[in-house]
Amino acid sequence: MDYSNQIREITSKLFADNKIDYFVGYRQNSFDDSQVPFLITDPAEIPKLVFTDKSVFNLANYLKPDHTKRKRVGLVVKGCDSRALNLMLTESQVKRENIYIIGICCEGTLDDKGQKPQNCIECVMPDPVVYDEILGTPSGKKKYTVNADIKELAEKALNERADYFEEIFAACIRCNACRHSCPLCYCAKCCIDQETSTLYNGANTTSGAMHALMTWSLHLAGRCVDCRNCEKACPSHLPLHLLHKQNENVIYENFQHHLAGMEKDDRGAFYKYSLSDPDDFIL
Amino acid sequence: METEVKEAQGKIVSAENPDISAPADWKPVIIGILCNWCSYAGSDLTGTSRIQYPPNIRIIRVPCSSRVDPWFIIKSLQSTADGVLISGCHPGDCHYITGNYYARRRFLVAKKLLNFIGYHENRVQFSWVSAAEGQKFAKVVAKVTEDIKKLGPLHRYKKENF
Amino acid sequence: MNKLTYFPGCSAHSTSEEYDHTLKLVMRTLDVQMEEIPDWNCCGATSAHVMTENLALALPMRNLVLAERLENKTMAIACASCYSRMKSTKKHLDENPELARKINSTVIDEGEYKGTIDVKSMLQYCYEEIGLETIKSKVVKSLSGLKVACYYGCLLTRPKDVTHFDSPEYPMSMDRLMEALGAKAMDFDYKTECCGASFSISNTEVVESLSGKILEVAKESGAHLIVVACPLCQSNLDMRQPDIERHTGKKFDLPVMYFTQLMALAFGYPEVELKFPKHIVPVEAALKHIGEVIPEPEKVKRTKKAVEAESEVE
Amino acid sequence: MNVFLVETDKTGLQKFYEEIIGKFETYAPVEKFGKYDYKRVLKLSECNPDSPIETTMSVKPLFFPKTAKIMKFVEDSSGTTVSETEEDPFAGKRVILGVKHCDARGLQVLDQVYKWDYIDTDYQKRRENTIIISARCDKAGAQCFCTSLDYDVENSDAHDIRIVNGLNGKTYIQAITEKGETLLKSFSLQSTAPDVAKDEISKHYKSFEASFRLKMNYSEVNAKLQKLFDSPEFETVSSNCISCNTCAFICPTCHCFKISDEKIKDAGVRYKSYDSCNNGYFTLMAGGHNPRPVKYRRWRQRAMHKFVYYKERFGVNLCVGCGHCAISCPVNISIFDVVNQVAKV
Amino acid sequence: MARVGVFVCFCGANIADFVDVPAVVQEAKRIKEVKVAIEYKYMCSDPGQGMIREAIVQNRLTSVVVAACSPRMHEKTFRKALSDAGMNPYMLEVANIREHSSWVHQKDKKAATEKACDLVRMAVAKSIANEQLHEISVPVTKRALVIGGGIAGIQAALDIADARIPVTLVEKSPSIGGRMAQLDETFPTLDCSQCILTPKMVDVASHPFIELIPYSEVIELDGYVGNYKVKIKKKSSYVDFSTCTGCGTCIQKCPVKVPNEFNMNIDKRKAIYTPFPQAVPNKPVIDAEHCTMLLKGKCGICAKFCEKGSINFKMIDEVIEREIGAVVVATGYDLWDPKPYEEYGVGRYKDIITSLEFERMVSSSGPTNGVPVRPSDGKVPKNVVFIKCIGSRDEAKGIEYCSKICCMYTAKHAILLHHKVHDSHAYIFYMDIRAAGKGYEEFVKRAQVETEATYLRGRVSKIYKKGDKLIVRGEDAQIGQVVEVEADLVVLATAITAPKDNPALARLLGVSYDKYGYMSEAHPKLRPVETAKAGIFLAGCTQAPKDIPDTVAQASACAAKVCGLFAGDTLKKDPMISTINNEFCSGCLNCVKVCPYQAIVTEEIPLGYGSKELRTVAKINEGVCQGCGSCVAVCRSMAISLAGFTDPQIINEIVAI
Repeated sequence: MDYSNQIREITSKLFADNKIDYFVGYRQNSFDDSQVPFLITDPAEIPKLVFTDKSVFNLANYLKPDHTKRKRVGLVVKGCDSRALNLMLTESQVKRENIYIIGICCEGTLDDKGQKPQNCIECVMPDPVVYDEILGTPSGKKKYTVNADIKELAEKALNERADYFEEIFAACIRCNACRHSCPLCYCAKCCIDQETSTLYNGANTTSGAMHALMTWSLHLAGRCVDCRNCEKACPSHLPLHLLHKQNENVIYENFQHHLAGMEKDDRGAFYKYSLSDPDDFIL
Repeated sequence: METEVKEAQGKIVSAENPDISAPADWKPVIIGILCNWCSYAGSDLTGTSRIQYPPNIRIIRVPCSSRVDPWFIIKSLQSTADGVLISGCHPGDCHYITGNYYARRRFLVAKKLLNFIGYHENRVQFSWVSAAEGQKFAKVVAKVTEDIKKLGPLHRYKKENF
Repeated sequence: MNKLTYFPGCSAHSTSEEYDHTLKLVMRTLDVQMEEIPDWNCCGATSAHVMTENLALALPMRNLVLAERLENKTMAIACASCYSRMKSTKKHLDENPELARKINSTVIDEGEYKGTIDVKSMLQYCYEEIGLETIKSKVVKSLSGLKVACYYGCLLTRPKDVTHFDSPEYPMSMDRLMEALGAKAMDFDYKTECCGASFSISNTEVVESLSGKILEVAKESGAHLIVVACPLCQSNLDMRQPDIERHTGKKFDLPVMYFTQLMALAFGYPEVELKFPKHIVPVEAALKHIGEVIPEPEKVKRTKKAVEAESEVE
Repeated sequence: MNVFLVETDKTGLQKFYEEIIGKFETYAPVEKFGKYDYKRVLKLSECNPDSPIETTMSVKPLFFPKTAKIMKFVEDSSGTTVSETEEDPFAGKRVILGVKHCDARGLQVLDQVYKWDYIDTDYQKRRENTIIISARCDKAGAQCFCTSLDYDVENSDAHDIRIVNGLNGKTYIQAITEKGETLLKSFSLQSTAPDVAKDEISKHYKSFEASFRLKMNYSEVNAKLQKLFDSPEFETVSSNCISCNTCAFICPTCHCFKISDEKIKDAGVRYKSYDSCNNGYFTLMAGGHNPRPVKYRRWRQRAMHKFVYYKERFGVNLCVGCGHCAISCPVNISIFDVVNQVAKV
Repeated sequence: MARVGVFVCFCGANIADFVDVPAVVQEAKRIKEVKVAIEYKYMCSDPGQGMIREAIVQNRLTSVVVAACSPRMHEKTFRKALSDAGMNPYMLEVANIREHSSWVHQKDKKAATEKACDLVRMAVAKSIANEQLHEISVPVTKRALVIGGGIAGIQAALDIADARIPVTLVEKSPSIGGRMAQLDETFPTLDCSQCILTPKMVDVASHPFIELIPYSEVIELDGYVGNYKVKIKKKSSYVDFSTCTGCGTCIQKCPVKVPNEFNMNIDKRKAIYTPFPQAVPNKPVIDAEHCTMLLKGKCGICAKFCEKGSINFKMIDEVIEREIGAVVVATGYDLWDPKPYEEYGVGRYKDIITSLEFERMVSSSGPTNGVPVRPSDGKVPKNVVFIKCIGSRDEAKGIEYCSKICCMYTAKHAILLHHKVHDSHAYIFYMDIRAAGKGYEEFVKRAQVETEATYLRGRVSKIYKKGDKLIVRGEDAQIGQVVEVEADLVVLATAITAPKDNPALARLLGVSYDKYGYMSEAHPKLRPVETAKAGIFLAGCTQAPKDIPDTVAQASACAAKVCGLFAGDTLKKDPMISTINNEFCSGCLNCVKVCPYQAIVTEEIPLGYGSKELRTVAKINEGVCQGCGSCVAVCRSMAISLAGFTDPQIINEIVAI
């Protein structure tokens, strides 16, 4: 898929009739075929905009105030990105009238090795769920499949699983790249990585990392849209998706097949309840 | 898949790590977080009716099970606790109408996640105990204590024991 | 020329041959091309769905799959009970895609079930897709003077959330259809009561009492004949009528005709085409009323008090 | 200096490595979660000293670990009693294999700050007890630009021992420092005709330097940047930065840290852990004032510190051109591009 | 630097026998912040409290831990002791070493003591993080709003007003009286509804503390308990009540006839009308949908004949505002429409009517002057079949619940029928007879015995016409056979449903309602009168189906609640509620979603220090918050903290063990 030209046209139009102050898209990376998020305020930059199956990063992240300062922003979103955006709208982090959304009917992205990443293979919603303009032909909602990795891990013996995760948490360097790269971690002051918070534990120990990552993933439970920005950002290449997918799976199976960010005004599984929720695990 | 709880003779082996074990007379530490209106009142009733239960539990009072944030559990497991029991009002009886419904969802997800990263599912348990169920409270505590004793000491992700 | 996928059901080629036959005539006049499903099989009524659920689903499902292959918008079904099975099966499958996939893969080799086709009863098809106007326009011989009691039976409109057609308890579609042909549909309270259905063989007494009641009320309504859209109802009401009369001592002689027969008649087909000999209760006498003038019912006298009530309060 | 130089070949080199791993507490690049990091190794097969890829983390953690206990304390009615932490795990005699030029250089740069006003004894001890053996920098990586930062690879003394692939297929093991030489001597290795080897080595480095994609006019950049504190360019170059701290944490020379206590019951430990100037809270003060609330200011600090301030104070550049940050950056910001763009060079 | 005092109680032998109290005291003394640790026989006794007060002053304590019985027992006592010593009472923590240790571990003193020590350590740790809290007091406006002028509304209004508290009573129809005014006689005593109701109606009109606003609706309510502001829309009646004498000439002269809803449309009324003769206020209103003057601009006869000139066709709706402190909702009920019972021929047969239609007929002031007649031909029916549970207890066609009153009023109808038409006979098809209530069962007996009504247990499957009769076909479950009854008239005891605009009103008031549209009480057992929203109460069928006695009882209960609420000049509230640090708040407003009391509102604050730009953040309405902490747990940025149970307090407890 290559929508570079359409996007350039739309963007120049948007700038022309002064609809936006920022446009967030992708440009070619300087030294390889990967792509980089690209914020422009100046129409002259438009020719550099591209969109192909290498446009991986979830741009909704740039709607956080410190990037685009609550100005009028135009941006490109794939299916997963749009779900994150949907949540940001519901959680009133952005004003709908302030953003102009170019929705892409995603056919799956490619990683550096040129393969379809797991989250694209398991993608439930390749089409944008919220947009002003849609490119490509919608292919509709896909069947939910349980993530292969968590299935495999669930099979493992408890202590093996424990060892595996302890390695992960030990390898974490607590740079918080995961949380900064996540569009849904928009908190003005994050409870995990800032000193004044009661939850803060600065010590970079394994238990500290475990606490931080667990809290983080529980804050994203029922909200994570599996864009895997966090995983891409992680300098230690930790398989962070395991935590999110596990939660997603539990929620999907127990709470009326809930998937994050699908409908407007859906705040996620933890902000509603059903009388018929499972009760058998309670004594 | 849950690993079967091993019981080497005379020793209790940690469920999460076979290399860790404790003497048979080892006493687990359990943190109990109870809602004020049902479970805490229930536990008081257990006392007033002199029903005996194992002394390993340490009780923290919160207004409602919906006040319980999953990190309470994580923090507890990281400090001295070998297990956690959280108890609230029966569904529909919540003093604050809907609190325990929201809590129930969080608990399920948290429990599964903890189990997923390698805590035995019995380390964290939940119960609905009403203010009238002094008897039940004692039963629950006894059961939870028994379960956790079987699991042996919890060593993972402990803050370095200073 | 509209195309229509047609599922006759087992009786259409035997006991209710006249239904099937007149249906074809009517559709010819209405310019509808009926494509009978090749190699269709039993719908499973009534034994299958009391035995095993999956069989009860698999049988109609195969028909649905075959029907879909004909790629018409709608499949219309002559027999009410076949209709019921198909429709409820479709509902069930559409609601449980998992199950559908399972059955599809295990027992049905004719292809994949898509759930695309629209399942309707023949009556529903005439009423909804062809429309009364068109039917009226084709009438060459009005049935005016003929008083009919329209009998729907239990399955044409029920259960409501399966059929989504007409009112479950007091449907009017057939009545209106009859009016369109010129006949007068009488106010008939038992139009959806059970006729005893397949107890016809196993437990005749039940059928006699139930169908007896229907006949009684139909007679009470002043109808000359009963119109049906279901082979089993027809056979119960028609075939059992003499026994019922014998046992109850009441005389009904109410012919029981398929709505398609009357349509064919109104569309001007000769009586020989209507296969009257297949009826136990002779129909000729009833049909003689065609052309009579029905007198206006005289206004009910109302007592002073009621009139007062209507008038103003001072 | 009297050069101890050994000519050998692949198998010889392998033997050499094995011997070291056998004799010393050895660290080398080990693959985990699809990337290389320096870990303790017991067998040569576990690791890959000649890993072609740059390691994600530099060797920094082996001298300045991501977190370290500073002290223990107990608080009770008798007041607060402070006690020493147990033995520093990195203080022992160690050998590190497969250290790239940039990483080794990084340590030299770090030394400056650690032996500055306050002498960090832990760090010093770790440095003294460690012998650093170079990897074979044959070809520059896509993001490498160490040679541009007034660093003379050929005559570098950043390593104790250096491994070089001659273009002639031979492999040379060269002692650079005393430490290195004594180590080599302790092995059954014969020093060979230096001259031949020497120009083989310089040939090698010529070709190595030729292989660089990125070249920077360092002196000019440095000169210009000094006057560009208020340059609006900082805003543009940092526009797509997500302030994720990765660059600082993996940088071989970043050395900011934070102090935090952890307490259970009445006993606790004080930790020293990495911190990063890209972090929005980094300069957040108790009163709520934050001199670097927006990311371009944080980026300016980063760039200026790397290319101007440190140089001013210590005479060496803080950035060693390893390119780790550019590789790990989720949005591929390269400090090379940043400074060039700002300095318009 | 925290200075904590620990006070360990023996509780006579209760604690001392099973917990080594001195050991606990020693353990407490080891804790850094503990400046004083004392044991005593009875801490709750005066000397015990005295020791606490003394220690506080002498050791300049910043917080106090009492290790004794459950906080649910003596927390208040000890808080008082603290404030007597000039310390903030909320700096107290109670370690529950009796219910949680000495009484439940009586076989193992060592373990019990260890546990007690831990509990004390936890309490100390928590108390260090305690904050000084102050009781919240909210001003109250002492005026009540009653919505609905049926018997519930009337009763509530009168009771409140009798306590000399001003009441505003809002009724949407032109007259108060509601459903009860439509009834003829009431079970189980058969006293005439009008006779017992109308005096109350008159009282309402004349009561100095009641402001009656008929023909109007509540359109907006904001504020919170004690401080509500309500907007009321007065529908224009086109008649100036201030001058109108209610002579009724206009009604006589009006040429337009309209179906009379008060009489279930059995007869007609005029376009200018009073709903019924005893209406309060007894002033006519013009029904704008039918008045030809208002529709076409012709006619205006009423105006011509009105000597006072009270008719004003130019009148428009007006909106008035009131400040009130509490609301009583008494919107009553609607009747379920039996249309789905097509097999009965509902809608096709005129002679199938609903009970309320029958009620109007047998009412001596009703359209047929108290004689039941067949709508079809006006004949007086002989055989009347009553069918109960029409819509009630019927998942398929109607509603799951039991309407509660049908059994009784059907029995009443059987009796009334017997009174009015002596040679008549009543057949009653029923599922169960639910006659729980004072004199109810006897009343049903009376119907069965005196009036010889035939009670048939079973459902009716079919009604069909035979000549001018209706044949009712049903099952008599007791003999297990199908029975058929020839009826002249069939009366359907249709279910009670919530008024169709109840949900709208509930949303407007901000109270929750169930799937049927009934408003939900705060607690099914213990708070059946309150709603979850403080200061809003429910009376009568607006909460669930009820008969008149229950309704009146609940109405009076509402009145009691209102009076209680208004007892003081301000409402005192426990300060243990949530507060939001809006600097941390990211404005996702999930807390608003989960708050069961709508206690969280939003506010605009500057984006950053001194910036012009604004951002929206959550804000706790401390008048409403009940302190459950649901919001705290869902706040990801941890901007909310619940006084008394803050995160630091709980962390301290956890790590103290």
